[in-house]
Amino acid sequence: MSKIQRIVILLLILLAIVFPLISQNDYFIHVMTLSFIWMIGVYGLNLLAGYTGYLSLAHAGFFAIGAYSLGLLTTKAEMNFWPALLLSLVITGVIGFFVGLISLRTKEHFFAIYTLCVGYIIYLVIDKWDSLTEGVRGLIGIPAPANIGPLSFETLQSHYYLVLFFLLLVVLIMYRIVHSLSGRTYIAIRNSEDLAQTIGISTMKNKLTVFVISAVIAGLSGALYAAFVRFIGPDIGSIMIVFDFLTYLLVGGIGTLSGPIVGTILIVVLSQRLQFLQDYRMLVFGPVLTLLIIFYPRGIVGAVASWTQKRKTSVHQSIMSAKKLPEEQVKEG
Amino acid sequence: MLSLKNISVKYGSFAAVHDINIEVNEGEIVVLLGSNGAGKSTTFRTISGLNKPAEGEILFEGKSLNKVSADKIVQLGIGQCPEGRKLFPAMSVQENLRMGAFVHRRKKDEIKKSLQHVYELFPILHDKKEDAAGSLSGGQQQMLAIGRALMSKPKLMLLDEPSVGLAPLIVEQMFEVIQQINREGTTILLAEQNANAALKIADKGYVFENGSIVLQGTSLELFANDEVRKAYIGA
Amino acid sequence: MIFLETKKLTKKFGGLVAVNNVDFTIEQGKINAIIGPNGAGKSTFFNLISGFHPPSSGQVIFKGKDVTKLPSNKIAQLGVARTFQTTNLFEQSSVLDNIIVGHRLRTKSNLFDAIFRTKRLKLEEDLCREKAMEVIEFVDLQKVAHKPVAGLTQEEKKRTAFALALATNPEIVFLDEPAAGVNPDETEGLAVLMKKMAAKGITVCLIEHKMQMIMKLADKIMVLNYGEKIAEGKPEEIQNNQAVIKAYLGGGEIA
Amino acid sequence: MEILIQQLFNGLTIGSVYSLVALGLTLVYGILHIPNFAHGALYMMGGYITLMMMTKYGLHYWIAIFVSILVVGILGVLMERFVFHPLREAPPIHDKIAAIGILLFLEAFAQFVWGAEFQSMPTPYGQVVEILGLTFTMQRLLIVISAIVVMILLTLFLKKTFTGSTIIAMSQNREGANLVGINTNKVAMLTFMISGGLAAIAASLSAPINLVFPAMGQLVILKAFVIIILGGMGSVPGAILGGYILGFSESLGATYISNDYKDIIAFVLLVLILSVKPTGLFSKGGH
Amino acid sequence: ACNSSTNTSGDNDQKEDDNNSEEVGTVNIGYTGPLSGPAAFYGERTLNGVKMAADEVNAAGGFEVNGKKYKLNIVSLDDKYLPNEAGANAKRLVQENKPPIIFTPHSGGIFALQVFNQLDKFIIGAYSSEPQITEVGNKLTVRIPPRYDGYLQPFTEYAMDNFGKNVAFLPTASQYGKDWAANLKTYWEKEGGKVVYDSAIDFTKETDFFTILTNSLKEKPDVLFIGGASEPTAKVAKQARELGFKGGFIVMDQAKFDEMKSVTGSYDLLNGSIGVMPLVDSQEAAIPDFVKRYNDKYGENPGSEAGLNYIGMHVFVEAMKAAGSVDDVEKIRANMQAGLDNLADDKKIYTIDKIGEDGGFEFDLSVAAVEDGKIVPIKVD
Ligand SMILES: Nc1ncnc2c1ncn2[C@@H]1O[C@H](COP(=O)(O)OP(=O)(O)OP(=O)(O)O)[C@@H](O)[C@H]1O
Ligand SMILES: Nc1ncnc2c1ncn2[C@@H]1O[C@H](COP(=O)(O)OP(=O)(O)OP(=O)(O)O)[C@@H](O)[C@H]1O
Ligand SMILES: CC(C)C[C@H](N)C(=O)O
Ligand SMILES: [Mg+2]
Ligand SMILES: [Mg+2]
Repeated sequence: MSKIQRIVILLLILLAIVFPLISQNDYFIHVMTLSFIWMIGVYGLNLLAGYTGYLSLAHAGFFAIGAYSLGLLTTKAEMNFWPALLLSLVITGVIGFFVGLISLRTKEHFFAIYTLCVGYIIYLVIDKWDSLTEGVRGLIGIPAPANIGPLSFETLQSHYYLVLFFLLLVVLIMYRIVHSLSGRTYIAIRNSEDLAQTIGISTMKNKLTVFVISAVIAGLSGALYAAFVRFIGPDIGSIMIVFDFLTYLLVGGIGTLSGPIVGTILIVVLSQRLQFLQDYRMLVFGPVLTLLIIFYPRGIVGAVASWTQKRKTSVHQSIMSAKKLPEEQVKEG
Repeated sequence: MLSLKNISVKYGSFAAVHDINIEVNEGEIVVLLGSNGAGKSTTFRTISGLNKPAEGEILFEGKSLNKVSADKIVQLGIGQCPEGRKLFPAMSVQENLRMGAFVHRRKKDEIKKSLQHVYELFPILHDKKEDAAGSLSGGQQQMLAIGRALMSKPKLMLLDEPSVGLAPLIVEQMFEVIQQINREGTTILLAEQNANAALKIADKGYVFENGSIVLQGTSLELFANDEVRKAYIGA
Repeated sequence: MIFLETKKLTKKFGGLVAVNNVDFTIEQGKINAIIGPNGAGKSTFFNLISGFHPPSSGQVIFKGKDVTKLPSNKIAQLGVARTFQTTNLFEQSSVLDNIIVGHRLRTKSNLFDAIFRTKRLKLEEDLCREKAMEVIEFVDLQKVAHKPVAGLTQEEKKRTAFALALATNPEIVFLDEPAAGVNPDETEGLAVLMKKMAAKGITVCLIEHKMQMIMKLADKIMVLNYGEKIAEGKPEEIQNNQAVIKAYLGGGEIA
Repeated sequence: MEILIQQLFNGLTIGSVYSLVALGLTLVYGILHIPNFAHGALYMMGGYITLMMMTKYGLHYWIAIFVSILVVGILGVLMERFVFHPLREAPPIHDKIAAIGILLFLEAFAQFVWGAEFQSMPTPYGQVVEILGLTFTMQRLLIVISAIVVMILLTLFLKKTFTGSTIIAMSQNREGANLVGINTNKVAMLTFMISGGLAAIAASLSAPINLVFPAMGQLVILKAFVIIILGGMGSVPGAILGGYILGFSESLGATYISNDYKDIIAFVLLVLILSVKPTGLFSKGGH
Repeated sequence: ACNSSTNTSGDNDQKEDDNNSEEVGTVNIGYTGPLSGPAAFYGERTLNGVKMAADEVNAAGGFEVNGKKYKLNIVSLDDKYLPNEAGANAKRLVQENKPPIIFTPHSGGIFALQVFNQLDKFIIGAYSSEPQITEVGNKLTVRIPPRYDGYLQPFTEYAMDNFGKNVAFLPTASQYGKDWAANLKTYWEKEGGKVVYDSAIDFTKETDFFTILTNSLKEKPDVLFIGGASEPTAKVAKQARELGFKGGFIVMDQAKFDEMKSVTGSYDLLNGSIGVMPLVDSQEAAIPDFVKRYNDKYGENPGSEAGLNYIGMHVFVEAMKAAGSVDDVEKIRANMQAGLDNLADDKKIYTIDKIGEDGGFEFDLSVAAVEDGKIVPIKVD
């Protein structure tokens, strides 16, 4: 990571920290908090789809499982928020493990559709299992995160910082994973699973690890969502959520570390700005989205990178460029 | 018949082929020699319209090909057996060959004849005509690729390294086949590593080095040329 | 001493018997070649040994250990490396990045190490990088080490494939037509490289159609035809073996 | 028993609709490898156009359908030209999100032009028929029959005509197809034309038994994706069979298992099948 | 259509302003609901009601609160029916428009708003019959639609007397539908009836209703309990008839006979149905003129989504007058009863006598049945 990058990153973090103090606009803070929550989920998806090459459409499901686990544990089991949060992540992880175990035997389109179905099943189960999940009524009265000593999370601002903390944590973890031998391993798997296998990499083990991690992160984002909005309905498990994630990821730049942040901010702000169009905002939003995809296939980050980054190849770049790979998959697939 | 005039081809900013001139006359066998990455395939791709020249003009029977799309070029009578074969892996050998005759799809019985012809040239294809092309061995696929190109009955046939991965016996046959095709009236443009065999059957040749033509002449001249002997004949 | 051995190795694809009861032994540190007509079953034979396809019957024994049932990654860890007939690499990554991963199988660090940046991870990362550099030097690709593989020439790709195989610290490498589509003087270069490997104590086993090269290079040759072993022996024996000439070499001088 | 027959017929009706939608999808998805999530929107447009032709311009049902097939077919071609063609080198996930963009647009467009409310499509075939305890309307019979006819025609087209096999060839190697003289752009457009036409047919046939509204595509699109994977991508017989399997599993599932959980059945079914056969029922060798 | 109408009213604001100086203040009223996506039609109808009321108030030169004249400005945002979007929208409205009241027509959104509406000081104009929204004890929530339990007795009675004691349940799978069904079930069985088939239809997933109808009809019910959005509900009724069902329908109050008619073509198909009196046919004196005005504005007949939000908006205005404040939300809430009492007769398209402790309007229900092709009012005692 170059000096400039370091500085930019530090500045961004600083900005994020002072933002509530300077803006004083609850609406902005509210929207930002939500965006941070989405970003976390998108990072989860990015590790799997972007770096390992497995496009999961089940992540709305894991998002929902995280949210509902937390919701149920805090409301029905009246657990304290923090252990509940931990437990929700465990639950998501376990379910993720079993889903991954079977689904990872399929590849490419089949994997995508397979996970599409798993996600939809999760959604339907939440929707139908009234006795547990309250069905379409949804879960009401999810408490705000319990105080830690003097720290209280009742106010919007404090909540903002809580979510920001988790976001930064996730980014750090992602950065370290990607820039490690494990990261290289995943990228190798994305680039050519057969070859990875023949140079002695146990692809299944690695894929499964990634799948679980990425599911847990999606679950974390779901849990934070539940604690923030305080009410959850089955819709949060609907396929549209995962499409939102993918949109953020793709517009930002899939398989890049900054993509999730850039994409999410851009799209969320855009759709908020288009509110004045009322019923017809999709009339504008839809085409804009499509055009972004066509003209920035590597996402904003990818575009920026290919302008500026004529510098020496680094893991980072190999990540960006290797991203083109799935196209081979299609040709064969 | 075919002439490339000051052709340059770029991949992005990088010029894979730079300002080359090639003349192919009716009935000839012309060979392009050159180490890997010299630009032979790129030249072929450009003639077939898969890449478009950045500069220069390609004339086929007096008609410019610069603006003509790949499929039209096949109809005009230029067939190619490409590098990497580009077969239809899930289709059977026979279907692959039929596809090769796409431009003649109306003429059912002609297709039958050409099929027979190809099967005579490569009996192994006949034995495997129901198998999926993807399941063939490397060499078998190479034969299929050539067969498929033949099916379009081209006036000019581009062969990109047809002998790659073929057993010596087959290589010999291959060059005989090429001569035979040529005798039957097809003009041949051939890219080869195997300069020795290629020059034996060729009328003239061009030598590529990273993107430009550094040497050209009749096969005999080239055969006599020391660099050529050293680099491509390894004798 | 017998290093790797196949016993009655057989592979059927539907009706077709691609490899048929092949017994073959490889001695350590030697260069072994497999030749035969197209479709003889050479590549399939490789795929069986490297665990890429499961055999229909028969055994593969490596250093006295039966490895027939092992998946390809386990076999690789035992020290068996291979390259593919159609060069198969991580096209978009740079040569260096391609090869660094090659040594992954010799490292232990896991996600935990990654997230907490443990000492072990640092050590192993350096290890992999050094290894990569070492093999890149060995195959002499320093010039293009940072180029993406997509932009390389055939020969450079072949060398990269070698390097990747070598990065796994193999005791034996299987090379499928390493010199296909490579012109004579470059072929020479590759031959030299293979000698270098053997000299380093790495057993080499290759498939080739380029007889000139094989005859100069190989200590021992096996000939397959229709999946069956029709001859085995020293180059000169093979060269004069009628069956082989009839099935494969043919009359004309060797190209 | 009577129930069983009735439910089999109901399953056949839904199955026919599913199959028709899935066919259009499997063509572009299996053959051009484009996961066209906007296919549901094409279906929706098909419904509205037919409806408009009938109510606004007073065309006869069949003529209206014909117009709709053309319009939606062309809409499909436009999509290919302006969205998917530029993306042909990009990985499928790009197509997917681009398609989502189109979907959002078309739904908003429909709401803009025709309003958000439910509309019902009249049909000349409303009359109720009863034979041996089996009750249905002519419209339903029509759905079943037309579906079968369309499928047969399509299959013949793909299997027996050269143009048909070019579509398949192109799916396996675009450049190779180009080198034997196939105009791959034409083929791509043709494929989308057919796909759109099929969506229009499906919508026009099924609309009279349900309603026309901007989100109507979402009722079928997910299931359609399930079907084409179930049947093996790009496999026409697979899509047809998958459609009927789904239709029956829903109607019988609702009858003999649980109406509330019948939606899950389809998806569980797929998960099970893929668990044992990771490349779908009809997948041929390398997909 | 909607937008243009607000603009026109905006114009005559101008005129007003000219002749009586800039005494006129503006009260922003928030709205967040589904204006795009599958539920858009529902969102639009609710918004239309609010807007129409506001335009009337403005056209009349605004309303006077202790000496100062005010006009209404409706700020509406789309939330795609999603709670989190509703929450964001509300935050935005509070931040940018400081509205004393925010209307929202779905329980999810209401719950999301209830998290902070007492802190941020705004009243939720809650258009949802979900009981919970008033049971969580939020002091600033006003439930506009009537509770449905009042319908149980008349509906049951009518259906049992005319058709029989066996009922099959196929309402919409929404929470509203399920709660309705649960209550009806208890009541129906208390009256000695039997529920022979109990399921629900998810109109967002169902392509065809023959399957479920076949299954329910094989239980030989005398009555079908159906409901949900009017048009799909009508389809269910139609297909039930196609399958030879001769009995009666209990139509959940969400569906309206007049809207159903647009699908079935005529009322004949619905003979023997009991449901709520369609707004257009209801007896209230104010109705005919209201229906006319609404038609002029939106080119369709008003349903209760429009009607109830319309009256709701007017009551809020009266409440503000009575409270003598346009921003003290507690005061406004406290004066809702006064607001109801002072409501002008030409606005009384429903009779609402009082607002309950819990903040819910209490209506006298008007029930109707379809008998030989005509709507006939049914007395509720
Ligand atoms: N798609 C591509 N993108 C970028 N560069 C390319 C591409 N294809 C080929 N090149 C480069 O263009 C140059 C010429 O390639 P070409 O394949 O024409 O050489 P060739 O003579 O056919 O070599 P070979 O004998 O290996 O087939 C090489 O340096 C190659 O790396
Ligand atoms: N996956 C497969 N499915 C079916 N048949 C196969 C498969 N792979 C190979 N074959 C058949 O097995 C036989 C041997 O193939 P193989 O690739 O081993 O030949 P080879 O000796 O490598 O030939 P070449 O020198 O041309 O590469 C061929 O006839 C081929 O058609
Ligand atoms: C259709 C999609 C669900 C799957 C598609 N193959 C993709 O990877 O994008
Ligand atoms: Mg080449
Ligand atoms: Mg081989």
